[in-house]
Amino acid sequence: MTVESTAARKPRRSSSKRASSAAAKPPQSSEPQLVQLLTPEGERVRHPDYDVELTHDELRGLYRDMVLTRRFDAEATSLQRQGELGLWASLLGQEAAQIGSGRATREDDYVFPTYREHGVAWCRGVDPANLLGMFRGVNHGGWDPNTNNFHLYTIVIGSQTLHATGYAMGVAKDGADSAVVAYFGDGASSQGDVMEAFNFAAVYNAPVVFFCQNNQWAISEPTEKQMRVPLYRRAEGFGFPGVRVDGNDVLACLAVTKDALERARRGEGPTLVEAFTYRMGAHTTSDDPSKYRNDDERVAWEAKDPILRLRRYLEAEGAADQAYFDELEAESEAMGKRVREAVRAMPDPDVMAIFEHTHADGHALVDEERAEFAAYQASFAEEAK
Amino acid sequence: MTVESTAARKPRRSSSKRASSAAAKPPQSSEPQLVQLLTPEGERVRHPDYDVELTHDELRGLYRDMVLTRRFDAEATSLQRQGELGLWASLLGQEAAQIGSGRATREDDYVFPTYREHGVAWCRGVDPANLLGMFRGVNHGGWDPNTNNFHLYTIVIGSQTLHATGYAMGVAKDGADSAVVAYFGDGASSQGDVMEAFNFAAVYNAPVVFFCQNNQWAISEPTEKQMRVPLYRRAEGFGFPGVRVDGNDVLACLAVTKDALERARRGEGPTLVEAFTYRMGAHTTSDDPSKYRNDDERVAWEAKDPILRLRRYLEAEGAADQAYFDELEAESEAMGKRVREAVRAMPDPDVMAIFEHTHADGHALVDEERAEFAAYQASFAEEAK
Amino acid sequence: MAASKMPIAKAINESLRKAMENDPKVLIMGEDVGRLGGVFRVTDGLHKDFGDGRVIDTPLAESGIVGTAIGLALRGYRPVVEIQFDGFVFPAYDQIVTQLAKMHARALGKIKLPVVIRIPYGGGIGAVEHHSESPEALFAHVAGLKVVSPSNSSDAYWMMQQAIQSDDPIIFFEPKRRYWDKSDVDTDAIPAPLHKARIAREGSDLTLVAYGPMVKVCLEAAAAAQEEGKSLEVVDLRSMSPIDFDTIQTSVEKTRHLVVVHEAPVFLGTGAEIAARITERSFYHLEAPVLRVGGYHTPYPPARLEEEYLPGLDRVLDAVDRSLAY
Amino acid sequence: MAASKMPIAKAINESLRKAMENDPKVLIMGEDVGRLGGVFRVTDGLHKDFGDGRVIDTPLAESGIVGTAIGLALRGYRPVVEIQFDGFVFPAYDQIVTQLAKMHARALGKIKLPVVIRIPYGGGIGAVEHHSESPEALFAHVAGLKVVSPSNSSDAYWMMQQAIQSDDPIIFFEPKRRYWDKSDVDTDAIPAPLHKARIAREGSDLTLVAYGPMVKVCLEAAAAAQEEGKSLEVVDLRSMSPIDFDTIQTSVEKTRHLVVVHEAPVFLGTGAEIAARITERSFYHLEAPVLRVGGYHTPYPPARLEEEYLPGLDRVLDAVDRSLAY
Ligand SMILES: Cc1ncc(C[n+]2csc(CCOP(=O)(O)OP(=O)(O)O)c2C)c(N)n1
Ligand SMILES: Cc1ncc(C[n+]2csc(CCOP(=O)(O)OP(=O)(O)O)c2C)c(N)n1
Ligand SMILES: [Mg+2]
Ligand SMILES: [Mg+2]
Repeated sequence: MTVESTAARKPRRSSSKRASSAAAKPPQSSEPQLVQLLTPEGERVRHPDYDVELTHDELRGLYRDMVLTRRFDAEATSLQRQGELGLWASLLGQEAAQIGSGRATREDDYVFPTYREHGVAWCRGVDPANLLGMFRGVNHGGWDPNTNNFHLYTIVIGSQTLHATGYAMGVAKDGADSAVVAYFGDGASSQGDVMEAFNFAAVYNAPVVFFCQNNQWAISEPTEKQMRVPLYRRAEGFGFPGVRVDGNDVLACLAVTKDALERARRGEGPTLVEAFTYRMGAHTTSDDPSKYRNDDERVAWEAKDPILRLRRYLEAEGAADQAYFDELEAESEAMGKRVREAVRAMPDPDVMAIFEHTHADGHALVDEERAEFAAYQASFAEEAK
Repeated sequence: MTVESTAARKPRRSSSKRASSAAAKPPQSSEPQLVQLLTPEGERVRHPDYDVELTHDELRGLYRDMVLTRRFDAEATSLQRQGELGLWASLLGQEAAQIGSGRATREDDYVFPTYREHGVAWCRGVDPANLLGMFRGVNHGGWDPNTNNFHLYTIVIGSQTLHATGYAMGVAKDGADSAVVAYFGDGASSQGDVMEAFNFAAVYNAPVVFFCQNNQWAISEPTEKQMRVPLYRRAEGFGFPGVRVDGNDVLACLAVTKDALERARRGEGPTLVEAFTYRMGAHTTSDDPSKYRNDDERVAWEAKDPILRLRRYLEAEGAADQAYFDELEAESEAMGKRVREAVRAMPDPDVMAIFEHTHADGHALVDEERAEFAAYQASFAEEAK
Repeated sequence: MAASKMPIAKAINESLRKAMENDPKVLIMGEDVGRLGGVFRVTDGLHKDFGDGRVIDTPLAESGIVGTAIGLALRGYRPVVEIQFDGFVFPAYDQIVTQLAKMHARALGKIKLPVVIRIPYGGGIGAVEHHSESPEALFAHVAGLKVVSPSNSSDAYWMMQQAIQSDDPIIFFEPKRRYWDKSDVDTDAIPAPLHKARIAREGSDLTLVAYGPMVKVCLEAAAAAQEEGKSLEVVDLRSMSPIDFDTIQTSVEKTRHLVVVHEAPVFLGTGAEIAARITERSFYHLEAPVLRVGGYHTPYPPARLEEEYLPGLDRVLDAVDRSLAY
Repeated sequence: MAASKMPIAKAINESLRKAMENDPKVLIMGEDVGRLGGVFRVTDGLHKDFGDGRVIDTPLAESGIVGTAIGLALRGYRPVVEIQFDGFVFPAYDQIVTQLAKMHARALGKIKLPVVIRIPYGGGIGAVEHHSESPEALFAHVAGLKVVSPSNSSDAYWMMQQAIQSDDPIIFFEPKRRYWDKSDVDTDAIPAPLHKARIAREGSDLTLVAYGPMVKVCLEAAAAAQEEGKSLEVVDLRSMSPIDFDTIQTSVEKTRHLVVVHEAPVFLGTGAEIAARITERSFYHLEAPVLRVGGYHTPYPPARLEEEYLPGLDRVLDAVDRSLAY
């Protein structure tokens, strides 16, 4: 049956009456097949369309990325508990989705994250300590987006997908063969901006990969409150492909994202990748998931842990020995320590920073207020004398 | 091939390079099959999934609706030329889409139009002269939406699809078996609001029919600037069916909309109907299509005229004779005259109307300004004495 | 129950519960308002008692939330919409200013839009970007809307009752950093009209006008000034649209000095309108120009700077001194 | 070419053309800006000469237009976005206030957002709803934005040049009912700074401040007042953020009377800020409170009522009389 002929085909009628069917069907009822290259047990499986050939070195590299990212994330969570950060949004459980997709990008690609892409930031070479500034409250994003082609975190959900699309339109205009990745969550997928981005990307055939980490939750809302059918299917209605990948399988995430990026580079336009994963922790350190979700679910997902499965594979392959793991453990600890120290040493901004960088070309009112504020501050210094 | 398995299937690669494929493919390149029950030649054809059985009386009724609507529309256009209206948005060419879908609704259904649904308004029983108030500039919509379950015209494109969805959510909550129709255009389909409406309707399984009149143009923009693939396909990615119907075939529009409304009533949720039609005239009386479109296109569509084809069928069926057509002609003229007179007699609103109905419960500032304004107006009256 | 002490968040929660009990048409909609009870727990327990049909966790799309709330209102419901934080109301801004605000007038009064939009607003909670803004002027400037904000638990309770009962759309700004401040609520009281300002403290030397989170700061400033022998009157505005200018005018014509305080940027903030209008009304009474204390014309700064950014006791007293020095 | 007389719409068109010729990074984006040349023909001919790649007809989604323009700016382009009418900017409001206005600060200055958003605004053209609004205060209140509006062809030409050259986002309000008014443009002139007000007419008895479409009304009012022996100074504000208060202050300290005129509703309109700030700056100079003439706190009325709704000569002169009567 071709897609065209479905147009003229009557929607199938269900025999149910409204009373019984008024509630949305749970979208995950008939679980679509995920692209998977590594089973939860660490077994390497083949897929007809996607594959990656990696050396042991490269496999260990992915493993190291995930381990260090998780360690960094844990450190940040504990820094928040110690009062060093105001908030932290943990990526626990999403390491494979982030490292797989992040490592698929090339240096000249450009990445637009949400607020949880610490693993992607790591892949792009952003100093982890730099990510903590906004969570500590010393800035709204401490890095130069152009240094690593990694945009600032965007908190208003979905907005960045349009920026990514526009950026990709610019890439295409420039005739460059780089591509753009826009990250967003299952919850964000409901925003009009995200769908407008899908449409702009399709119409302009922009070289952008929409990478959704479907971690099953948007704070307290499970995906069935967000959408009626699996998200990857949405792409097709805009005229580009959607793929669902096992988001806890770093190899599959790498393969699928690489493929999508190559499509983009070849001028074949956008792809939607839905990485099916799970938010193992709370939404942020301010959140308490016990209010709304059953811990059984989380426990079940523990068996699918992204790091564990790659470790099993590395061990089975003989690609890493205990010495390697011990060394990595030590590197992790050192990294944690370095981050901890960096955060503790992070100075509060000078109060005059309130008035800095509001405009590139200045603004008379800001200048006036800056001067008033400085005089006001000085008056206290005077009094204190 | 099931939908599920496509998830894991690699997008097909085209061999083209970016240079050649950077421009979006014209969406209409592989024209999907339309639901059609009456050919442009007036031949009645069968469709496996959709049908309507109509008496001669009913067929004549549809014909009459279309003829009177067109007559009314022509009258309004000429009233605009005469300066009686500030603007007019003609529906010329879209009579079948509007009458077919409008006549599919039941009295207890609720309709949310854009600004061009004069034919639907007619079906809902709204006095045509009433529609002209806003185009004359005496009000922003002169009718009570609840009298005919026909909402006010909405000018900001797409907004009303959310109102329709919310209304439909309310219908479902009430346990009523009525349904809602939301009209919008091909251009409006790009608005985030419309896509949020699709998603809300899917998630809440709301009894709403999204009826898009794809008249191929959004002012000067053809559909290929708006979307990459035919619009009806967008629905499926949200989890509900989309159907493309011949928008110049009143029988098909009636059958498809009826079917979608029945689905909604049965609690099976939303449907997207894309009525493939053509805007025969200018966008509005302010517009000049010669700036951007080739007249050949319009001429080609003349052969598909919705009224002409039903007339041919009526004649072939012997369902209407010359006397009938003559009588209808006279009725049309009388209607035109009545509308003309009604508009010319339409008084300008009292200036104090500026301050009326801003709030249901009043607002102190408006009260104050009303009083000041009245005093100011009175001062002129004083002076004039 | 009658009088009892409770935090503002709880007072709103009780008020929502009461409204839902009284009228089956009242619905709660928003992100995480269900099982979680909202990120500030303002809707805590309502989902449990009223169920999915009345306490609706929506998809994450603010325009969709407000747009469908409008549709529900057209169908006869009375939706109370929660926007999770001030900075997230803007995706819904079009539906609010273009549809919600204007539809009653568009229909020549033939339809009513009893929609309440609850927005926790303002800073002082050490949050990340977009969680500390005060956008009330962006709504107050728009005809067709009414904009209110309580500063204490009793007003939180009663103003919410009144907002839900009103047939007009109302933007209800909740002072998030005061959510846990406790004060008395008398559920048997007869409340003042929704749009009437309240004299929160009487005084004779200068009038301070504030609303929401700044009322507390102004009351503290008045207490501090008292010790220096200055008697400040504090007006709790309660409504930013319409503004009860009569109450301010009466106070100012007594004190002859006016300082307006809000967290929002001063430039085109509600203080601008109060200054302009009171100056016009009481031109010959004022001994000093109306002074304004508020946010600066900069994006809300990172948390470690917000104490300096937000109007505090010192800045209010500084303005008081400057005013009295005229 | 040097000096020649042309309508405002043409001056903007010429200015866009020049900017596109000078800098290949300048792009035009919007609805119907291509072949049609925009519904007001402001981009007429540009598509023909610069092609699809630089004059981009977009899908009908304002948030998408501004959001992708931001992305293009991040890539080094300088998009000039057209919003078709004032009332249609709100779907893009979130992208404008939350992203465009704040991203430079968020990045501690490390990225620039040279995006111009053109908005034909104001009433007086007999249009249907949403086509006659004046939402400038809703942008001017927002930190991170700059807001300007020309009143004549020369300013239209030069201010557009400056706006496109600026590395900051600029909201460029075009007085649509004056699009066809002709005046001189000297393309060799050295323009005044973008945010500087202009004395459009000198006078000594009272200062009128206006911008965009109301400058003409104020000049006519000044001419009429002249006949009654009153000398009015007219200040063309040109920029609503930042506002050149120095120029207003200088004028007011000479005339001691100020009336601010705009089409937007008075309540929280830019006139409120001007009144508040000038009263503070020039408290002892003012012989009357600053008066404001503007729209009412109602949705913009249907076309047949707009003449009464909009500030016209009579209402301006009435305010002048009231001010001078103090
Ligand atoms: C426009 C907007 N509305 C609300 C919020 C508050 N909020 C922050 S994160 C979040 C949930 C997002 O869920 P999802 O997109 O699935 O991403 P995840 O947090 O699961 O990674 C919400 C509602 C926001 N940031 N922006
Ligand atoms: C949000 C918004 N942006 C722009 C406009 C201006 N506008 C009015 S109609 C129109 C074209 C709409 O095209 P379409 O949806 O295809 O409907 P049609 O006019 O063809 O019936 C545009 C751009 C508007 N009304 N609302
Ligand atoms: Mg999520
Ligand atoms: Mg169209």
